[in-house]
Amino acid sequence: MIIGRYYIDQKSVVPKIVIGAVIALLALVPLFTTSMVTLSTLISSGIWSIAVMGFILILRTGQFSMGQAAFMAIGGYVSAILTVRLGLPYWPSFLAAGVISGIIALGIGLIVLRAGGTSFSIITIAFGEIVRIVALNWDDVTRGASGILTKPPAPITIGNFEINFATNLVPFYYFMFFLVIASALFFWQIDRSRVGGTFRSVAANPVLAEHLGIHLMKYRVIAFTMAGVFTGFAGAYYVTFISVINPLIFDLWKSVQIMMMSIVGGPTLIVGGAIVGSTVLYSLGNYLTQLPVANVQYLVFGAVVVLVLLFLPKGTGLVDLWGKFWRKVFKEPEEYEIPGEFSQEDEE
Amino acid sequence: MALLELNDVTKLFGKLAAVEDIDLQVEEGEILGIVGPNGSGKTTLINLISGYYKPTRGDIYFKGRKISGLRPDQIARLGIVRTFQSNVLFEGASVIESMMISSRLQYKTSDWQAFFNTRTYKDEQEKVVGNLLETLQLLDIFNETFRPAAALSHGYQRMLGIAAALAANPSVLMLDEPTTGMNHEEAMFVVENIKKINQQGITVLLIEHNMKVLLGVATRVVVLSFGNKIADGDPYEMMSKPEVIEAYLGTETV
Amino acid sequence: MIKWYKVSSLLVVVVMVLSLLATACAAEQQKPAPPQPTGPITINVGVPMPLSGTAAPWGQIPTPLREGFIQVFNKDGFKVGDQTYNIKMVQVDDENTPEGGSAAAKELIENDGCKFFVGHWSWNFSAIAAVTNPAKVIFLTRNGAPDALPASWAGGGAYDPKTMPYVVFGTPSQEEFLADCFALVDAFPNYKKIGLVDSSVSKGGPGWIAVQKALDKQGVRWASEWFTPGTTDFSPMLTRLHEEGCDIVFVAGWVGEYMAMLKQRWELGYKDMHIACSGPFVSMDIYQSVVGVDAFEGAIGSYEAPWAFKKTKVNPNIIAQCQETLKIAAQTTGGPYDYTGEFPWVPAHVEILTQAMQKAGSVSDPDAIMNAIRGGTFDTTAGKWTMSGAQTYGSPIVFGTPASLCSIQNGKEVYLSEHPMEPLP
Amino acid sequence: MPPAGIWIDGLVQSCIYMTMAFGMVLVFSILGILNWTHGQFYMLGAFVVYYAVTAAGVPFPLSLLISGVIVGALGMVVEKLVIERLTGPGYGLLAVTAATMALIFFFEGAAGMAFGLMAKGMATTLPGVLDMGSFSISYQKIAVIIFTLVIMVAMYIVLNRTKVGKAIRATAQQPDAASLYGVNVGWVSLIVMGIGCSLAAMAGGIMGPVQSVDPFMGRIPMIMSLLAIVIGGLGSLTGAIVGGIILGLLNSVIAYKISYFSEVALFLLVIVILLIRPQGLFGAAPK
Repeated sequence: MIIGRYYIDQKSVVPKIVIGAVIALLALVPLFTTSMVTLSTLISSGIWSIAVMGFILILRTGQFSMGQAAFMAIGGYVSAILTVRLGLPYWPSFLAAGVISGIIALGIGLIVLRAGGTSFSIITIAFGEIVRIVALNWDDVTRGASGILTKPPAPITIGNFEINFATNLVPFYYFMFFLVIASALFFWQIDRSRVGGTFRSVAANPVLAEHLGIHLMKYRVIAFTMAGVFTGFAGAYYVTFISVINPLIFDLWKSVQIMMMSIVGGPTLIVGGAIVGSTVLYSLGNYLTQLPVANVQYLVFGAVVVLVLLFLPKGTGLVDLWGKFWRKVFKEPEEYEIPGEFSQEDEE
Repeated sequence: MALLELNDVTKLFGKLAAVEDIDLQVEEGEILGIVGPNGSGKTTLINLISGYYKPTRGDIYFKGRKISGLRPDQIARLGIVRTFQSNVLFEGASVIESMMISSRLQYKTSDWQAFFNTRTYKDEQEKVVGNLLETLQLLDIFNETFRPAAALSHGYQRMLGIAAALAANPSVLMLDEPTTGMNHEEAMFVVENIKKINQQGITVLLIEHNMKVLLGVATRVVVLSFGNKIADGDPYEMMSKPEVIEAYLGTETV
Repeated sequence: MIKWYKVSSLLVVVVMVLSLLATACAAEQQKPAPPQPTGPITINVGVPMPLSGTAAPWGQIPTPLREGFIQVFNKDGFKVGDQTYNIKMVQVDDENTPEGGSAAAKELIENDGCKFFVGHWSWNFSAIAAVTNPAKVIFLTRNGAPDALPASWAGGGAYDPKTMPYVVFGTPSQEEFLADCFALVDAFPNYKKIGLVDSSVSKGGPGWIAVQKALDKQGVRWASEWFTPGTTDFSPMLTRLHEEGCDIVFVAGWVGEYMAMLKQRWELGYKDMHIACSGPFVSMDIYQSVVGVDAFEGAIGSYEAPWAFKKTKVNPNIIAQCQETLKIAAQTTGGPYDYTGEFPWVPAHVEILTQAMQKAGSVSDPDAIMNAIRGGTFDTTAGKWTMSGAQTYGSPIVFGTPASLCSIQNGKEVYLSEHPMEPLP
Repeated sequence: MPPAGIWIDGLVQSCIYMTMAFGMVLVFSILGILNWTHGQFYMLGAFVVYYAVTAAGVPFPLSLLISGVIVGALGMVVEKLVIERLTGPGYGLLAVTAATMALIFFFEGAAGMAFGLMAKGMATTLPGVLDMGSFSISYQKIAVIIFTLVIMVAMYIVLNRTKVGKAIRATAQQPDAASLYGVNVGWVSLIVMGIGCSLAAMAGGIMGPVQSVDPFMGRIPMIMSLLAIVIGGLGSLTGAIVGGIILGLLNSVIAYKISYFSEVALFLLVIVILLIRPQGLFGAAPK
């Protein structure tokens, strides 16, 4: 069930065959290239896209959180502390990172989601700053500014074949791939299910929704918590990938960056928008940083976001250009379309 | 015992009483009209029952259970659903999508089942969608099912508001001036639909400032003036009561 | 049923993507072949530096001097066996962040073929070390960032000599800070108390704990204060230090913060308070225009001009090179260029690296070069440096550069004092 | 009791936060949005003053006015080109919030490319320190305080005595009614954005000699004035002034008392205020 002005019938715009082809191609990337730079860019983009999906899910309930990077930090710290300082194996710590991040999101959400709108955004900014300051000063646990050098997952040996995260980026790539697909399935499913519809109704008309029996706080908190869990996973994996966590990594500007990625990709499609947005902005930023013109990446970053906001129809991002292209080329009807299940009802 | 009972309910905004010491019993199955000139506290009354406002004094009971102080969604869950005068649309949704949102209370399956799209959920969804389409048929807006709600005419939008409220499985339906801004024909269309709804066994609380609309439909009428209940009884008797005429004098044509 | 146009469009997309990938692969393979060994062979040396964002001045101001030095150095180049080699410096922006460092390191190693990183300054030591060590890239850095100290120290850094055998601490910032403190004491024997100031980021870090222990051991009277990075208002902190009786405030190498402190000390009227900085004065012009000429008088900073050292002997050839470098830098910037603080960085690192290559007799075997660096003595822009070998930090390397201070008299840097640097425990 | 130096320091900060917060709230009350780029207008204002004073030799007070006019005009351009097109029916808060945040990066990048990343100073403007015996105060800080008083009085006069001011206040209270009485709301938004941005620019300019001028100098005043607004109450002009004063003094006094932990204390204070009294100290209570 999907409600919202920007509804695009995913089945007609992004046919399964195209999705399958894109997934297959991305799965084959390490066969074409083992370039560290390319793989790193893709890995980072993928990890950020998970955080962006979480942001868009919160956006579905009409709130925007500017403290998402703090949940990445929490996830990162949990996994780093468990693996490095307590010596637990990687994968349980990774799961714990998501769970603890989710629990913290639940607690924070119950307290701060009472204040909606601008107040909520400002409180999340303050929350993010406090997480950073705590990480900086709680030396005994977080090791302060020194940070923690994270450990990659232990090598997995299957017969003669060894998957070694420490020496090769390809396993990192494939686990990122798995993580993004798992998160994408989750977010896609929650977004199109009844729950996603309820989120949108909470955003579209909270007063009416509440009078029709929808507990606003409950759904806002669900969205915030789910986003917290996956953002925690993303954070845990990100710090494993860049091999260190310290309080300087996840600051306010990273939260802003998550928001910008969602805008550029387009929050209409929770998965497509997040992946397109994070890939475009991250690769662009990475590329521009290497140009000899200092600071040009800030300028372009800001300009891209503003241009997308100004020149694409409201609420859409780059991912919607694909839909436009698809319809234009194949002259499929542009008007408001109905999800398949209801069209069938109509025919009966 | 009455289905819905208001005992000495008062709502103050600052020092101004929007509703003062109202006693009201709503019996099961009736169409109760609540009339009064603008500013007489009709909408405040609905807001109090639906939980949008908390009463300053007094209690509201539904089926013997105290509901004042509950949140709107809890009250809706108990079966008291209202419509709004102007706030009727989910932005961007089509008619059927609005109905799907509003049908949240018809489901027994949990959000988890919905998330995993289980068989039970699918069966239930099929049933619910059937019900929704029936509701749309009942209210004669079936032909608009797949249009964006914002593209509907004013009258149809109001009907959609009522249909959405019906989708929430109410036992008491509160309608807030469903005919404002309509011509006579459209108003009659709404009135006919209200009768149909009532025939389904749903108690209706109908707020109106136009007495004429109520005459054909209400089984009982309560008249409010400046936050006070000034009369209660048969609609046709009300027309002749001097205090009612006085309340309306110079403000509305009766 | 799949419509024909969907299939065809899919084919188009597939072909497009495949061709893109193919060109990308082809581009990778078409890397320029190594030049023939007729003339001097160029060795690429990577310098990851902050060139954008708030820390950019650290990377930008010294750039003319670095480039000038490489130009001077390449006149003769250096010989390993009969072959002459030249150095090419590749600067890449690391944004002073771990992600930026990681990306910059990958970029340098893969696209520029750098086997050596020098002059690294940023706060992303561990992120870069995690890339360089598996790739056996020799990485000359400083130990000033909080993560660049051994994990075994109290307060714990992220440096692990076992997993990071190719890291060389070419510029020991922590030791320099400590030696600067002693040099201050030498210069002002009648001081009351030194107020040590650093960002709260370093608070509780291994460097601070070690420095404070060493100060206590020498009986230096000190107090400490912390500020949040980005702070512009230091009046509360200066008042606190003043009330604690500090007459010397010593700031750990933060330029903007140091300038703010100089100015605000003046405004608060604490005329008897000296403000010193463990970093060099980046540019006289900037200091005078931000701080004001009056408030700048008497400011103390470190002084790295090799010809001014009184206790340290620097090879006269190298001094000549440095003076020439300064001239070239002044030409490229088109004005007076007075920043000498870069000399113990990229120039010194390049000296160490090339001399180690000569000793090892190889420019490509990282293990041989590392062996030569360990325990070796090198002639650098800041005197003869002996690498500490295995004694310090668990295994590799640390060495002493002179801690030399100057103070500002009539708007000019005047030599103040000097104290030999010793490794921390 | 903290010494006089701390109070003076706090007062100077209060002045800046107050001026910044006042502009932000003014914009908020008419446009209904927080202008997250406000700190970058502060930065641009400082650069205009810097170049006017050092390169063109314009007298300092005049250069403040020039920066107010130039950056105010830039603010109007931003309002017209970006903000106006992203507000209105159908747009949530997200679009305009994201746009103004993106402009932070845009302006910082542009300033870095145009003016360089090195800190610039103009300490030679109004040099000198006034020695008062037990404490001292620099002429630059005195200038900040006087400037703020002048600005606040000027704003009071503009808002209460002029036609424009009356239109602004009418629009702030009831935009619909104001448009009925012939006030052009679009025009008022433009004017208000201009005023807000020129206030920020002049605040940046007057702080130029006190601090250094660099492309990233706007971030902290922006966050601080945001906190001041939250303390004072979103949408309340009195709240912005009082919030600015409280925050500036508190910042200095807390920093004097507990050193660098003052940052945590401020953020906690803001969270507590938002949870206990979401409308801030002076904001109107929600319905």
